[in-house]
Amino acid sequence: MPNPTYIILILLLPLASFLLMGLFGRSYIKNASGLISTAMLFVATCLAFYVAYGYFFEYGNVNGVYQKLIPFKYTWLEFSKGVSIDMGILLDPITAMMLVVVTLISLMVHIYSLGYMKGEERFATYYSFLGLFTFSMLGLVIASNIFQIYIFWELVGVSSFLLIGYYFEKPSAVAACKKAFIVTRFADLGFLIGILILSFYAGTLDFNTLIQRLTSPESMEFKTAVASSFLGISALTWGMVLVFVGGAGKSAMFPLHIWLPDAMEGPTPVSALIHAATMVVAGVFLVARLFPVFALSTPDALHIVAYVGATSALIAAIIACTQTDIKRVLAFSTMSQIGFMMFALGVSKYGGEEGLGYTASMFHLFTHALFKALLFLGAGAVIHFVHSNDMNDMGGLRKHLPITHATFLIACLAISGVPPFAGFFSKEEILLAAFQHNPTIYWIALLTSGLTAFYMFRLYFSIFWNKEYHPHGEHHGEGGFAMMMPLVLLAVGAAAAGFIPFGKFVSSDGKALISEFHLQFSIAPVALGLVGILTALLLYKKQNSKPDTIASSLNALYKAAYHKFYIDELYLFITKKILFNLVGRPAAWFDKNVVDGMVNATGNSTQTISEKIKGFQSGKVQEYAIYFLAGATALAVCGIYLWK
Amino acid sequence: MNDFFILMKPELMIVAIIFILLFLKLGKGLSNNSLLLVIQILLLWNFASGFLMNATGHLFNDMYQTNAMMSLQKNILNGGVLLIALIFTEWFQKCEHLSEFFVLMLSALLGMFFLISSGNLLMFYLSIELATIPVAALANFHLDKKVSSEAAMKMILSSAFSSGVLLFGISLMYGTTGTLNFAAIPALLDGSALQIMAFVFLFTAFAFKMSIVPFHLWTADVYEGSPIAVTSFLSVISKGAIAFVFISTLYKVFQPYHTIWYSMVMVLSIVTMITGNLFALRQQNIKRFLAFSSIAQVGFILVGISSNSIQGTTSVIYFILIYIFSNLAAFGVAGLISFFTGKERIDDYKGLYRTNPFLSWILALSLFSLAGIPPTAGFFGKLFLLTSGAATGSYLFIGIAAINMIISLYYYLRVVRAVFMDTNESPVEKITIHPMTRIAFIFCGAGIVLTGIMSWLYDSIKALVN
Amino acid sequence: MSGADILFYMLAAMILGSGILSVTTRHIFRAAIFLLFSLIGVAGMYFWMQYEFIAAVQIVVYVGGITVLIIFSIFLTQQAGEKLPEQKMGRQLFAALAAFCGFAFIMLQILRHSFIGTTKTTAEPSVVNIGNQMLGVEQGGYALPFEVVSILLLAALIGCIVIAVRNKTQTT
Amino acid sequence: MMQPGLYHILFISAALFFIGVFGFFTRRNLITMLMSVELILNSVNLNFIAFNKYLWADKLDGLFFTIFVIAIAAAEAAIAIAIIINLSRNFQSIDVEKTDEMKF
Amino acid sequence: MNLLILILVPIITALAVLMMRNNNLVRWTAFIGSGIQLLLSLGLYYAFNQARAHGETSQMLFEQKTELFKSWNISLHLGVDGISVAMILLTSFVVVAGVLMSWKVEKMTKEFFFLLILLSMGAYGFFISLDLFILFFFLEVAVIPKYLLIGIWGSGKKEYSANKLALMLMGGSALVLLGLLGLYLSAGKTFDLIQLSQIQIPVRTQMICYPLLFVGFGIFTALFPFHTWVPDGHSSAPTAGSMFLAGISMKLGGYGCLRVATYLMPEGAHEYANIVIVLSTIAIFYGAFATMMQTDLKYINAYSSVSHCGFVLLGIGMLTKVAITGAVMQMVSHGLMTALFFAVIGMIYERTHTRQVNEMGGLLKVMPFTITLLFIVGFCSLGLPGLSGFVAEMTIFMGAWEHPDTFHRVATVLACMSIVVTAVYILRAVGKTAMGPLKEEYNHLTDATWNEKLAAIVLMIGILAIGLAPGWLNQLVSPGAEVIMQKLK
Repeated sequence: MPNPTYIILILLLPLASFLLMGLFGRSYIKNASGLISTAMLFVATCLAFYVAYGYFFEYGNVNGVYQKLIPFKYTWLEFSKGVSIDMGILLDPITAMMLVVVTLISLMVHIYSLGYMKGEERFATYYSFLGLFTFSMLGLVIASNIFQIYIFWELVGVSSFLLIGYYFEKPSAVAACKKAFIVTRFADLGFLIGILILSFYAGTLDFNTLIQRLTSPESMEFKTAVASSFLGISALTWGMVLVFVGGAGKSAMFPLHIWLPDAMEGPTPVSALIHAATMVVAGVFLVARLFPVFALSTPDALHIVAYVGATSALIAAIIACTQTDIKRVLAFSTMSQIGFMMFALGVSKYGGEEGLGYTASMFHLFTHALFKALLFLGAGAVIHFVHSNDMNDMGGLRKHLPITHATFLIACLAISGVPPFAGFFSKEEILLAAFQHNPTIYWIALLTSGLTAFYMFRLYFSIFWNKEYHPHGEHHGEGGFAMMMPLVLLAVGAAAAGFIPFGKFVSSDGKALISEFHLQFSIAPVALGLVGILTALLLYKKQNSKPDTIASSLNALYKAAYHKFYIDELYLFITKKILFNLVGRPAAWFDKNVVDGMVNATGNSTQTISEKIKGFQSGKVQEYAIYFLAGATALAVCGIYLWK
Repeated sequence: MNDFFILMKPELMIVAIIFILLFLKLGKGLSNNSLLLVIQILLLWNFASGFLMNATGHLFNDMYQTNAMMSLQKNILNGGVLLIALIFTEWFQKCEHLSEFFVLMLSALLGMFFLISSGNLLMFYLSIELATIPVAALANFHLDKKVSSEAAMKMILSSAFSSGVLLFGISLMYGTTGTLNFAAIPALLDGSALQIMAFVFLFTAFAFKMSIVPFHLWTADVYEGSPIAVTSFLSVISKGAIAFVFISTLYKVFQPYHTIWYSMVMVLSIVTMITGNLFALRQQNIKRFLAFSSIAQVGFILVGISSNSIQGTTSVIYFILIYIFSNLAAFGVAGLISFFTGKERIDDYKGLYRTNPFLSWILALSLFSLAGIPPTAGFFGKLFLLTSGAATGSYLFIGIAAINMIISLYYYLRVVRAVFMDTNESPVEKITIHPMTRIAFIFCGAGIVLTGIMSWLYDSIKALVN
Repeated sequence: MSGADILFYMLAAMILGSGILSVTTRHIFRAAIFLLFSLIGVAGMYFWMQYEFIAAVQIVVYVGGITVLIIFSIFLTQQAGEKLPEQKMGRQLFAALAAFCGFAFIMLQILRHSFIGTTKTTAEPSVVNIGNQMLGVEQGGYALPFEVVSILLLAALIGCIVIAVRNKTQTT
Repeated sequence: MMQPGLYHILFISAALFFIGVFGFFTRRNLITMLMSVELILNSVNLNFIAFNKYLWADKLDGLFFTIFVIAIAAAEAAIAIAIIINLSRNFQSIDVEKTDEMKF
Repeated sequence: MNLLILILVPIITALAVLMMRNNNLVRWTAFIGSGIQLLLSLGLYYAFNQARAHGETSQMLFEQKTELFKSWNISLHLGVDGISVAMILLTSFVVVAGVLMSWKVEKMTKEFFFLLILLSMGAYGFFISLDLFILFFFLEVAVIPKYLLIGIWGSGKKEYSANKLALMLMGGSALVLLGLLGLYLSAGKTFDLIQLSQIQIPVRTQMICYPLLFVGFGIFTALFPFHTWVPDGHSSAPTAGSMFLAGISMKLGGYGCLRVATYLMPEGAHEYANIVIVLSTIAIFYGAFATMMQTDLKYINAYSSVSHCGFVLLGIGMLTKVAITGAVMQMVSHGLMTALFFAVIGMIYERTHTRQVNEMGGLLKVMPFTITLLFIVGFCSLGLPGLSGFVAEMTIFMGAWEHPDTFHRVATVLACMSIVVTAVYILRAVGKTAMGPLKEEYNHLTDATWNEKLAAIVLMIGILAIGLAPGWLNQLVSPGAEVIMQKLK
């Protein structure tokens, strides 16, 4: 069994970093804060590698099956017998992998930020937020309990909020962070209700027990969960779909993706860490975590996952082709790639060869983390240099930023699926899985991968080739060792990671999956990728008017894509017009005028009555006597005839 | 003969004081200040002696009867009069006819004592007059003030009319039963219409004296116009005494008519509370305001009376005890301010707290007690009244009472608001409080706070009630 | 119809007639005089019922005391010969109606009531009896009310003195 | 006409009572109002004596009551007149309609 | 442990405050008094746990009974179970913080602290009394201090608000009174909670008294549609006043609904549960939407209190052990959170002299400590894990979900949805206040002073203690909820 202390330490080190920087960073260790955080995270990364190594090579594999180990568990909040929120560690292949990915990318970002964020006023705060995020993300991946994952899920959301809003004086950043939080929160609502449904039927919140109960057709829990239905759909399916809604929100799946492009208002390294490599794949991770239930009990829900993933992949790719903000292009590309991972899971089956999609998805998650982080960090270097996000302000930077250029190119090749870079291997597996199980999705995926190659190289050429760059103002250089080192390291990863025999370690049922390499199958996607690259080369290598011509010839489509298919506007309409004006305002009005009005009216009418009856007390003693006699007579009459 | 002295001790004490005062008046050697001191000492002596040697018995062929409960009631009134003598020290010191004032007041008190002890309709009538006529004279003690003479006129004429009706009732009661003796009446009540009418006429006399709506109309005018010492006597002592008698008359003498008077009391209670509250809402003059508030309080007393139980009697006595403290404190503060500055409007009280914190606290405490808010004793008093009333089972009635508590809170808070929250360019200036007054206020304040908390008090009152 | 009956009806007419006149005439002095007649009528009624003592008291106290007091006060407060201000017609009608209804109601109750009464006639309203009982403390004695009334009269006296006899300094 | 008896006297007294009430309601002069009150009290006295004579002749309760009522009436009248005289000094009038300084 | 000391310490403190000569002494006396009370409360918690650990199984611990009004069968019956201990802890935290937040009160300082301590006395007494009469006494004791605190030291339309608050609360207590009288008269003439709980109260009585008591107490805890005193009262009150109002006073109602109405009248509770759920769901949702439209920070928090207190009532209405536990947790959590929120608003207002969110912006730059607190309470309010709000709300949801029928499900889902709306308004408020460009005139604002920091830290300790390790609170509360549930079944 693994030593839980190490895993807990992996978690606690970033947390300590957060607390240290948050409490004292501002005043005491302002300048050293970056280094201290980085050092702490370095230790955590080493531990993560150690744990992963231990799991994969020493104790994880028992009789050829990777076990789901729970080395640590603490009852955090007990609702009733069996139903409790536990803080625990669930160690399985994807956890081990995610530990490595998260710590590694986070470490890279920490190092990179030493250069990138240098001189910021709230430098320590930045590092404390990074620490918080890393902590939450790690907590999320090791969660052994569905509520635990929800807790860290929320924490991840809030650290994302804090980091997007890091430049809090920029109104656009404020709007973006609010949007990100609220949209994901909305999705989390689904997740929460999903959890409630699952926990109600499974009678537990513990992942292992929950999966076991909900996948074995004989169990009571399974039977009731399938038997009870709402709107003709079984409760279990509802639960899984709602859980997936949560995942879709975090992973920016269509139509909950609208927060992701705006989230690029945060510092670029943050985008690399959160909005490319780690947090946004949480949704994929969640689906993977519950994959047995999806695959065995609720295939309908899994279909939804597949189609949502495919749609997102395609739409994001189309939009990415039209954007001019380099970070937004990358953001949409992220969305598109996560769509790949999602539908890969969606088309997968449980166990054995059929589970290829699962492995592929995880593999792509892994490689994507490397090359997408690399892309973002590269873009960061570019932005650092140019002081602009807009492609039109760039061009011809290859001479000024050679290392960035090289690493960026590697990343682009990787994402485009050009062999032998990492993306090629993972994407190939995904396409294969799709091809085997769902041809529709396969064709969409194929198209998307071509588009991917196109927009990535559009980006690449626009930045590094196209026109000549004339630096104005002082020359920054590439940003020093701190910024270059992560680029290089990640580039190495992006280039080489594809050779890892991933299926041996990560598979849907824990047994090793040896995926064969089909040369003939790869021809189509690679060729399509190359076509995409070539098109980009033709259009963007040199500054010319061809792109504009094409854009104007595709007028409506281009415009729609450029405006992200007006989904933002739709949301705005729903929130502003419907929620604010049709619900919020009437509610406030109702409160002020009706509910409050009733209270005031009670008071006022009392006053009015009191004013009306004042004549009763006329000050004239004779009238008093009349009232007296009237009262006496009335009492007498009542006494005699009524009350006797 | 010994019996005579022991049983009639309270009355004899009062008579003795009246005569001492008359002799002192003859001597003409005393200044107002020292005379007042003598009076205060005498009243204190009177009050203290009220605790001693109380016996049960009856005299003069049942015309006079007394027991422990009655002695207690009398002593409560004694205490009230003592407090009045203390609170209005400065006013009394300036009073032109001090000894006459006290002679009249004490004879009224004597009337109340006889009223409490009366065992006979004749005694009842006589003592009710004795308790009223001198007070009418007292109401006129601000001889050159229009309002004062108007108040006295309204009081004497209204009460003459009321006693006319009362007498008509008594005469019919006599005609139908042939006796004036309370002890004999219950057996002779036959429920004939004429007799019920006689009873109703009798009832109106109580209603008039207690200011139950619609027999209350004289109250506010008289309270406003009278000198404030008289107002407080009227509103506290007089009302208390009548309430005591009312409850024992209804419970003992007219028990056979229980169903009739229960309905009457219930209806009148509701009307009284509502009217009192609605009128109090819009008053500006503090005395008039307190007058209407005390009308509303009567409504609550009626709730207790309606219960027809020992708990009801006890609660009424307990409430009156608290009511004496609270109302006297309120009237005391109002009187002090009116005496020194002539200000009687609630608006004039704005910013009072800045200049006179002590008076403000006393006023607030008394108003909270009147409103029935803990930790003041008024809370317990009111609650027990309601609880005993609720025991009859008419929740609607109690519900209306509860609603009225809220309305009354509103206007009591109005005064509190003026005192504590509002500001005023020319607030009431700082008033130097006479030590006697201060003692009385502190005593009232302590009474307001402690009467409720010293819970055995209620139980010991209950032990005395039979 | 016997002489006593005739006397009764004459007395009744005198009481009610002068009573009505007393409350309706607009000359205040005449009103006092009519009141006087009405009171004398009541005294006559007492005589008629053979309650001579009480009739005497009625004459002495009312006729000799209260009416005189009232007449004096009229002189003190009223310019002679001035007519009384007239009450609003509405009020008059209303009061008349109310009084009549009240009267009718009470008479209705009285007439429908059968009084029981006692047959024993032991007490003679003679002066001796009255005197004995008035100051007696035993059965049937009225010493206590007597004392109470005396205190009341004392208080009234003092009150009157204070109110009516006010210092010159105060009157301006 | 019948033999005059209890009911006749009660009739007279009730009528006298309401004559007094009528006077009390309508007379604007305070002294005349007081006179009305006297009428009311007399009606009551008549009642007492009648009851005593015709119903409860075994004791003299009614008679004594009447005596005391007369005494009280005297005291009441005295005080009332004193008050009215004082009031007339303050108001220069004894019109009841004018003495409504305090109302509402 | 003698529970009487919990009432005596505030009384002594209040009297001592009145004795003090200068303002500084007054402050320190109040602070020390409330501090002692805090220690006592912690001691009570410790002693309670010790006793439970030693196998004390009786429902109420540290019981004591002194007869007061013998003829009414009223006695000073004190005792605590886990729920009361939790509420007492809450009260003592809020009181200390409130006293600290009032350090700068210059106007009638002595009276201010006197009233504060008196108010806290009412709350302590309320939570420990087991006799309904005494409970009612303490409930009402707390009304007038609130009135005066708002009326004298408040701001805005303070007199109107103070009046409204006092009258509506008195209205509530009038209903409570009627309900209590009904119970008293139909169930053996006793006010004793324990005795009453052992008697089978006639169903007809329950049908009448349950709504009376529930609505009566509900008014205190902002039951829709009797919540309108909340926004006005809270917004007009001085900082400590708002803290006490929202932090303590509103909890009196929730506690009453649970301990008196629901516990004593199970049939009534079952009968009216659906209405309670409907009303509280409306309160949750409607409060949240009404909050969205507010621009005054205090109104925002006040309306959000309506929404959050709706959760308390929802939890009670759900009638499951977990939901009731959650309701109590929500009371504690909301008390701490909202007190801190008001404290922060007070700090901001004291410096910017405005509470309109539109007039602020970028304050994070000049007052990082304060604004960080604002962020934290905001997050707590929207139910961020690690802070108390999350734990409480999730417990309520879990409890509410135990009913499998559609009605309860819909109510629960609607309640869940409010967390999104909450996020919207909280972020809007926080975003407008703390973020965005800083205004010129706010350039020179200073951050929190020591007393404000200390107050915030005290409350933060509470929030974090629940948020990070809710187990202790759960263990404290859920046996109490279990007892209530046993009666309800």
